[in-house]
Amino acid sequence: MKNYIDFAADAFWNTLKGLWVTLKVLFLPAITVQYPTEKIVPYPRFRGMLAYDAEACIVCGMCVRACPSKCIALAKAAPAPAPVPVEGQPAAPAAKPKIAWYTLDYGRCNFCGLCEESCPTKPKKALWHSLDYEAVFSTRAEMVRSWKRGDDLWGTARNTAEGQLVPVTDQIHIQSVPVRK
Amino acid sequence: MTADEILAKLQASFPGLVKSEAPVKEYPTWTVPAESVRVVFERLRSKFSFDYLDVVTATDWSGPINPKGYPQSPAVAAGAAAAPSATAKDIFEVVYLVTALSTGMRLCLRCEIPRKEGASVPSLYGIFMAADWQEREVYDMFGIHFEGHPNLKRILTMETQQGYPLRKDYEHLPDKFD
Amino acid sequence: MTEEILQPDISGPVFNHANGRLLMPETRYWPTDMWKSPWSLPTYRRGAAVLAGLITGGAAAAWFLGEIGPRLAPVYSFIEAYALAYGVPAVLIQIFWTFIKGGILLLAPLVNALFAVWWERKISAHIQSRMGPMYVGWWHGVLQTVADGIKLFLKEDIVPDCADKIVHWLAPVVVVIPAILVFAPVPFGNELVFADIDIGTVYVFAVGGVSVMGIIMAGWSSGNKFSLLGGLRSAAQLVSYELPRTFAVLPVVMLAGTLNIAEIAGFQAGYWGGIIPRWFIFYPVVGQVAFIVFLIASVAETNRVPFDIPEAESELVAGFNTEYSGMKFALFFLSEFAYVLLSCLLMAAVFFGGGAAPLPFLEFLPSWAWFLSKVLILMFCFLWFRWTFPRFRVDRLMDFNWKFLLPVSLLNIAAGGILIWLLS
Amino acid sequence: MGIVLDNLSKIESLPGGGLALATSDSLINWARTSSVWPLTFGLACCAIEMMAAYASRFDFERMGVFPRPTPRQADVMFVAGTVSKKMADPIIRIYKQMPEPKFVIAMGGCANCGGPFYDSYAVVKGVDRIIPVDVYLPGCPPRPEALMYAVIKLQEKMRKMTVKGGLGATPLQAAGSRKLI
Amino acid sequence: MTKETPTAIKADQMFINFGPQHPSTHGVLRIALTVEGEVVIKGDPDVGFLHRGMEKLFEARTYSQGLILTDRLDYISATHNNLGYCLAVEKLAGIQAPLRAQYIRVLASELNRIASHLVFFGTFAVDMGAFTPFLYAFREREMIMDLFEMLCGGRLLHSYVRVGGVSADLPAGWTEKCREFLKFFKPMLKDYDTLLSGNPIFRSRTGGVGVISADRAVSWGLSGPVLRASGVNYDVRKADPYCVYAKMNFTVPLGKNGDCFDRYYCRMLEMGQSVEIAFQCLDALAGAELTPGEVMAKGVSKMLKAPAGQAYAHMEASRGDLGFFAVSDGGLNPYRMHVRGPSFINVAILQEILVGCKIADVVAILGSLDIVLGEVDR
Repeated sequence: MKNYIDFAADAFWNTLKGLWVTLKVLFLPAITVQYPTEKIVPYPRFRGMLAYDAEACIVCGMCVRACPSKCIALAKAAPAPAPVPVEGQPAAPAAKPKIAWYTLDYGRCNFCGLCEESCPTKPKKALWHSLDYEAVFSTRAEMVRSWKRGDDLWGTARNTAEGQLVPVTDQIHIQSVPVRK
Repeated sequence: MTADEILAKLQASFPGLVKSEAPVKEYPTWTVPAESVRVVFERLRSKFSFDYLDVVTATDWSGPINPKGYPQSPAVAAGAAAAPSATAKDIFEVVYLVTALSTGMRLCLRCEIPRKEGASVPSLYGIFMAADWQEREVYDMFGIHFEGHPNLKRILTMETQQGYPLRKDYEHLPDKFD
Repeated sequence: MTEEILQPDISGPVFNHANGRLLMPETRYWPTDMWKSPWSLPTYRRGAAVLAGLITGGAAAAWFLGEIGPRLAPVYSFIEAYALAYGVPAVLIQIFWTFIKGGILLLAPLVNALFAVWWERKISAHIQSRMGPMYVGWWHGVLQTVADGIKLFLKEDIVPDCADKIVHWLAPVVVVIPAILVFAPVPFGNELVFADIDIGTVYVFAVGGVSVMGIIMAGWSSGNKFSLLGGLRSAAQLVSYELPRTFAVLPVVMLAGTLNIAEIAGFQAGYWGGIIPRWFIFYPVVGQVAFIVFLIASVAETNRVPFDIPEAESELVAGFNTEYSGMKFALFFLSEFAYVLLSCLLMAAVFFGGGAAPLPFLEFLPSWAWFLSKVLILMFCFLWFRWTFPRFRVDRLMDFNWKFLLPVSLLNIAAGGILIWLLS
Repeated sequence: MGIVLDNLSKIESLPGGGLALATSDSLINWARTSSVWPLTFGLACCAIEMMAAYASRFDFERMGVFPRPTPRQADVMFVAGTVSKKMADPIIRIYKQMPEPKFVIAMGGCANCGGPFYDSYAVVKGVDRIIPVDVYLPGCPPRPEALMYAVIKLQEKMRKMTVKGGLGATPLQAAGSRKLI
Repeated sequence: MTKETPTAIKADQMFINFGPQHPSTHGVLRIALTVEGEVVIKGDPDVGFLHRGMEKLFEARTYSQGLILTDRLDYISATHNNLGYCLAVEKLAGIQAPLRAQYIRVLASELNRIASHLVFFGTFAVDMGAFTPFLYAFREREMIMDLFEMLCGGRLLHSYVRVGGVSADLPAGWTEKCREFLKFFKPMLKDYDTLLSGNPIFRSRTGGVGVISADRAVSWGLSGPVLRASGVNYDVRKADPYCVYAKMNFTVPLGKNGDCFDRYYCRMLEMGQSVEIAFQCLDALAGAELTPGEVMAKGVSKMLKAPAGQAYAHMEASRGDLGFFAVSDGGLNPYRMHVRGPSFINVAILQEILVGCKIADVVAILGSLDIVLGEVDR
């Protein structure tokens, strides 16, 4: 009988303590980020939607090889005819290879960062994960975004140094969230 | 007691039990003939307190993977699957890893069986319950039969699965979802 | 298959252009930042101010309106006199008056559900350091429940093939009708009661018990094993918790000497020593024990955590209403909250003196305001329990009832008898 | 569909019916967009981010998103994770059990098109091969905010629904999905 | 008792399909339950609803691409899977990660252990019918998610540990944030105890339910907190130390009864130990002997070619003994990669312990095993 009463008293007391924990939180402020009106800017290393810079790209195909889910495809443009060497002057440096088209399948992307790591261009990467995470599509075909010559789909993105977050204004799609590097 | 001493003791009753030529790194690795798998493990458990079965798995040594085993061509790195592997043999290799929890000693036992339909090894079900699902998985993936397993049926793949996926020559047949 | 069916339907950009306030990486609303000094947060201060304003405003409005109950009798006699003057038979007036009262009675659980669901969602959210509904309606999602209701009303109503169609259709009706009828003898304030019947207490328990039938019917007819289990569990649970619940009220009935709920509430008017209200909960030992037993049994009767085993979400998916969609599901929801309101009303009337003010100088507020605030506080307790406790296991639930609550409530009746003997 | 919606479009022939219909359309759409009840149904990694979206930091309930455990009471299904072939039939079944109007959000790369498992023998390459999808959400896994953004986009889609022309969100739903699949 | 005919017994039995879509199966597990009233007389777990052919895919990926798949194994503790995979591949290729990277690995994996156990705590509470602890757990977990996002860019799937080290050094300001979190989290554990562990309803639901004796646990090959709750002191961090766990000072919490409560409480205590280990790592990382920035072994290329051979590496993941058995034939891809998923082996015991319990206990037992279907089905 004493055990029974002890148990009941103990249970009652522990129940009250539990109630106290929840009551305490009731009067503490909520930690909610109200998403559509407040948007978290991810940390600089965040792997968001892939962004591509056609100007910086040297069409090496490293990203295609690195991608574990084969979501990248590209083609090299026909090289411009080499300038006729002029006598007495050093030969013009070989022209940088140009991209003909570049296709990213966002639906299949892993957001793993291997392509970005493998991109050899310096000082700014041609392919990198932006900080943008808001992207929604209504068809599967729409998710395959491709860049074509003469088509300013992504424009030229500006890279800033890591850690420094600067809102980008001249980019077409990624407007509200800044870009790194 | 070191692994070599245990091996010497066991070899007295099981002459087929030998040290492997290509050991698993940092593990004493022995090769055991298929017919004595169950008795060796019984002995290991009762006499040498190897009471914890870590892994039962298998390897198909028949050579490079068949790209047809994938519904879409995978991102196989260039040249990886070109030449037949130098180690190609026509065998399945069933691998067991056991641990003695009291001493912390670890062992790897291997059993090579000819690679054919209905290839089989004795089941460890009953000695180690851990073998239950792991053997079912090996059966599911490789089609290796475990004699004496009471419930040997597919576990991970669908009942309608054709072939054994982890065999190197597995060919994927398109189904209604592909 | 999908190619010809799906069309691009979302207009506008793929990436989000709508700008919100950007939270830079320094601002992450970590609890470490938010909880250090809550009063320094403008939102917190604003919230507290709004809350204080609401309470004061409500009190002022209540004071302005004054007592409603006593004013109703003159209205009735006015109508009666007016109608009699034109030769309308008295019976017709009686029927007309009853219909008006019935209409209001019908509204009570509806309005209650609209409010209580919203309130539950807000309270639960803040207990869990969230916000709860924020965007529907003008202020903090007040219209959330209305939207839910309209949506549920317009949803497809599915009757499973293997269901017993008639019983499946009938079950929500059987659940909801007693849930409305049961409010008839319950007072909402002084002289504010739909039907002032003398066996009110018995009526409430009797009619409330009918809803169990509906739940069993729902569980049985759905043709779903989870529903069936839920129905069976609720049958066992509700029938057994009916007992301690009734027994807990008995000491009060013995003391007050009446079964009429309004009279029981009226019996508790006044103060001991001019300061302690003569509410039943303040009667030594008997009152507190009776209240706790009644509270626990009420939580169990209303199928709420920790006693929500009939609809145990993690075990039985949704229990007896697994197969109900649309409006029928909404009816189950409605009746659940109606019973919560009923339990709170009963507790307020029986244990907290009904419309009596807690302190003599607070008597300037009308009785219905006190009644309402007591009901709100008690309802908060229900929600508070719900969002704190885990769920009982079905056999422990029975153990708890038969081995703890029932003996305690029986002992309490005896103690009540002793108390009456001491008082007399 | 319920008896109300089936017959509501007939009031247009009445005097002032057009106005009434437009009003009821906006009311119905308001109710639908304000109370999107998803099914508590997770498959893989994305389900954890889905749970995070319900949790305190992001709090899906702000938008009226209130998870229901049974498909009978759900409006939208988040297909959060890899759809394996063994799971495909249950998913179709769950979809059939949901009452009209119903919506599907494919969350994450796997549900979009197989994601990292695009060459696996056991994975359905995109949930749209088995059920109609309204919104595709790339990411592996998408952030909880991205899921909220998908719901916002779905609400945009819902707002275009009318009582008169096709009650469902997709032509498939107007035809009665239960017959088609 | 009169002798009942078999048909009469059958008539009282009911077959319940528990899952694959069920709120408390933690994914897509299916349990075929045969019940008599509320009592389970046979429970047969059916897995494979999330089978993705992962082991087949490893054979078609390079070593660095394969790492991405490991994230998706046990998605709640992605870093552990990365680490296990990397340990196996490093053993196979004979690579030694720099010391700083090893400390960071330990730190990251302990943080991930906390995150994973928090998910367990939350979902277990939901299984028991208490919703609030779930949200409290996720509230704290979000802070860890922030830390990981800062560290490697991924919230849930990190891909942080790479073959030969980690992908990047700690960013500026990370250690302070990490300390802030750990200091906040430690007293929070007490709140959890008050809220759930001390609750009489919770104790009555978990105590004495689903008891696994020590020898059964060993025989079934269970691992992790499930094994230790039965009183078997087997923790890979102590028994076969990897990375720098040998230098860490911590205790391994052990249970006595092997019931659901012990399994639950082992994890709660482990979180406290993880906090301690994380503090030790932070102290060591602040020390001078570890060169900042040196987090990757020299000469590890993206196109790693491991020499022919076999290696098995295991580590203590949050669900138990996670092992990777790697076979290389000298090519760019693993010839064979087998994953010893602790959840896969732990869930097998369900068929034994479900017998005789109530339907409500099924949920408790399943929750206390804390399985992740990604790892079960692979």
